Amino acid sequence: MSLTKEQIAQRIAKELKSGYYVNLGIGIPTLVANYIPKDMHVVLQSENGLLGMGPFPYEGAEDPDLINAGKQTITTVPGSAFFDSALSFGMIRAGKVDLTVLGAMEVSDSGDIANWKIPGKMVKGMGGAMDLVASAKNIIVAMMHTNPKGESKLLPACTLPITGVRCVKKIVSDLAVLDVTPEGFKLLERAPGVSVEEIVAKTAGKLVVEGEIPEIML
Amino acid sequence: MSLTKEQIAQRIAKELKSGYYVNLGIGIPTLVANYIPKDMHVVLQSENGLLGMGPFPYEGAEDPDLINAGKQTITTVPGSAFFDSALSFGMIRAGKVDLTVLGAMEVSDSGDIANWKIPGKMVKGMGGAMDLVASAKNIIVAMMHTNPKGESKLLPACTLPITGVRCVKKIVSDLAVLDVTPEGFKLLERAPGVSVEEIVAKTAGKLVVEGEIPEIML
Amino acid sequence: MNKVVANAADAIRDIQDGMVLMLGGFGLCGIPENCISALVEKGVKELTCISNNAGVDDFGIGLMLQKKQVRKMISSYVGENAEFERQLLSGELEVELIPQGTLATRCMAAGYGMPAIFTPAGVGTEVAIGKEVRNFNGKDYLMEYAFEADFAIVKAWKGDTHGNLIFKDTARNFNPLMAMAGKITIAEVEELVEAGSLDPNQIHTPGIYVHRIFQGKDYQKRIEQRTVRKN
Amino acid sequence: MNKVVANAADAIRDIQDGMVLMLGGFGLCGIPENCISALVEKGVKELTCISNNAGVDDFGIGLMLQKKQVRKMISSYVGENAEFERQLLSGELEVELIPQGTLATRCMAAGYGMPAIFTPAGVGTEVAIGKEVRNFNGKDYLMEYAFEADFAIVKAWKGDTHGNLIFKDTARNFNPLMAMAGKITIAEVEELVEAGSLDPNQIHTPGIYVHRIFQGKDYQKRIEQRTVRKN
Repeated sequence: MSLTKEQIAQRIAKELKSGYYVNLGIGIPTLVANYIPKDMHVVLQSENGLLGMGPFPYEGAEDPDLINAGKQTITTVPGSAFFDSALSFGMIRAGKVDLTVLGAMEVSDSGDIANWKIPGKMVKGMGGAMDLVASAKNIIVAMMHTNPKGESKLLPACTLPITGVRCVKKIVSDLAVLDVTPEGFKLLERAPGVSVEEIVAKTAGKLVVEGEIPEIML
Repeated sequence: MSLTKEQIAQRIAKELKSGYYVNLGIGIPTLVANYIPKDMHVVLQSENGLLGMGPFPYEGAEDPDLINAGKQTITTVPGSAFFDSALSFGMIRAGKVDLTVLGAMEVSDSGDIANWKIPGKMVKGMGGAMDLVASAKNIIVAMMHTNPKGESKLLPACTLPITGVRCVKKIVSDLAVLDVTPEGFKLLERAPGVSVEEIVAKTAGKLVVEGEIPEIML
Repeated sequence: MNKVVANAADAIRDIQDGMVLMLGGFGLCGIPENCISALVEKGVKELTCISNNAGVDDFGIGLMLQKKQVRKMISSYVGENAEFERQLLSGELEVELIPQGTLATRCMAAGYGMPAIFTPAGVGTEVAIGKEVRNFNGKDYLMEYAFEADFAIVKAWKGDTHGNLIFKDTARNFNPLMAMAGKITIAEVEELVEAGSLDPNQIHTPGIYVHRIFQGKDYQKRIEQRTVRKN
Repeated sequence: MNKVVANAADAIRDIQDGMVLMLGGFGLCGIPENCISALVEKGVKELTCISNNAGVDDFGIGLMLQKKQVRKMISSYVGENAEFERQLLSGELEVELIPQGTLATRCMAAGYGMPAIFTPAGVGTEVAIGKEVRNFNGKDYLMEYAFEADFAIVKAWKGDTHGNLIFKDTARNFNPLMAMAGKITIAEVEELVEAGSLDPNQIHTPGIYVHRIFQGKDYQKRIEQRTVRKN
């Protein structure tokens, strides 16, 4: 059984450590916030200028001056701080954010990522994605292993215009958990009931499989 | 009669315009603040992080957290703002400060200034002087025309290590008011009773004297 | 030192066709609503607008796009805007996309008098084309130039008659950065107070960067993505 | 996320001989008095200290100089300090003088992840020797590198348990800049409060930059130049 989007988020949450400052991208990454253990202290950064992002507001308590990078109304938690966009990307660039979780359209086996542009389609812009991938010290990508046609999104080289080079450290897909290593993707865990053979078949980039591959524990 | 230090400051104050942001260096420049007309609104910048510097505090009201760049206890005026040293020099570098008044040991006829170091003597450091002279859009130098030995401090080229190149726009000395022009020092005004001949004799750098030279009005 | 002007129309009186404007805000959060309305009213054209986003169809910079006042947008993300898309595809509108952190830092660089900055954002991507790449400590960086604008137009929460500004929450975003980068900077504020009313320790933008200020009115403050949890 | 340590001794526990330290403050204003005392107590030696000034004979960094703990000072102005002068002339102490704005901006650059910045300060002077000069728009600039330190030690007015800091008046100076530039940043504060007690709009240094924080005690806050006007 491949993981649901929620389960991908849940698995990524296991990478968190208490004391981490974390930036969660739009989409699956946002869901990671729902799986932070109650006794763990993680501070969420929103690149539009907030450290200490809280959950969505209760109905009627929405504040138009308080949104996240996805333009959603949010709240703050105690100990939060607001700042301008330059300082926000400054702390990202300086490596102060411990973990960045992003979605991707393609990842190459050398860690390149493509997630901002599809030639021929209306280009909306890269937003903060290029800054994040170029600067973050630890990037986990949350993605589907294949596209709707069943083609691998883990490639020898990205076919789409890239967002950043050699930056992805780990991938959590619906099928597997993989590290990006100098030897290529390294299979660490497989989704419950998904065979190593299936993952091998659906991974176009270089894939290293060593020893017994355990199932993902949620 | 050559001008006193107070009179040099008084003459420089005539260069101020309402709405000016001004940085006053240590020494004679500091005295300029005493001659700002009451009906003129000038904001004083102190490069340690303050816009809106006021006079010295009344006795007993000194606050160790509130000093100027000369480390003197000061006060603020309404509308003041505090900021860090990077933003302070940022606004200087960006040309937002309208006028900078500095002391000098030597000025060359191309506008170079030396005011931070005497070889053989203990070097204290340049503080913010190099930033100020390199960035200010309008620099007036307040200085004695000659050194205690009677030698000119307005030179063809600085003999002391320079603080900045081609930056001084105007000089108010105890003897004269001069502009720095592409042709060299241009004599604009002379101290009351001081002859043009005396100024010529005491100016080692190139000096342009055209027409009648009026006396300084205070 | 009193920088107060009567209203948005007065503040933007000398903005002319073909000028480069910076407009603060992130999405619809913290945008200078009053000045945008006044620009639409004035009908000034052929503008280059530097703004993180391009508004929505019927609000923010979208209103200026409807009137075809914008020749070029410089943004990091232009979002969902049908008229924008139409003009872009028809060639009426030019768009330059810039990484968000680069955009922010280029504005800041102008305010700090730094002609260029280095950032790794975009290295190895099409953003790097034609740009100088430089390696520091084993990592590649792009050299990006400071951004200046004829006018920077920002929205603050509170401001005083000397132009000191305080922003609220994430409505701060690009506003203080663009405020530093305008040859002329216009600030519209929700609450304008006398100089001396604001705590000098809490000023986000010192007044030296602000040339004109006025108290805005009728703020709509639209929410783009209203997300809530159940009570 | 609780970054509170017991006291200065605990905060500096792992500072070792030969390390590079940044110390906030301008003159004696806003200096980390408690940590300086603890460093003197600990007796750690061969330090490189990046600080705008070097204290006075019997206060601030002067106390560390008395104990010959400093190998190198990197400052913009070293002021009036007899022991400093003696060590400098005898060759016990090395001094690197840097323009004040350059010093501030190099610290800031580290906090912003920018490896180098451009400034006109020092162009054509001995400060420029060996440095890259680059012309932008007809003006020459020096390229100056970002400054990092093993430990940055700053003093704030208020701070919370998450490390968020607020500075007071001109005691802000270099403190927030150095706070951003430490591999490990220690903040001593006059008043330490629970996370949530400070207004998130008024934070000068977001806690992400601060690793250890404690409430200092017995602040002397000496005044270097007491200047007053008559009542």
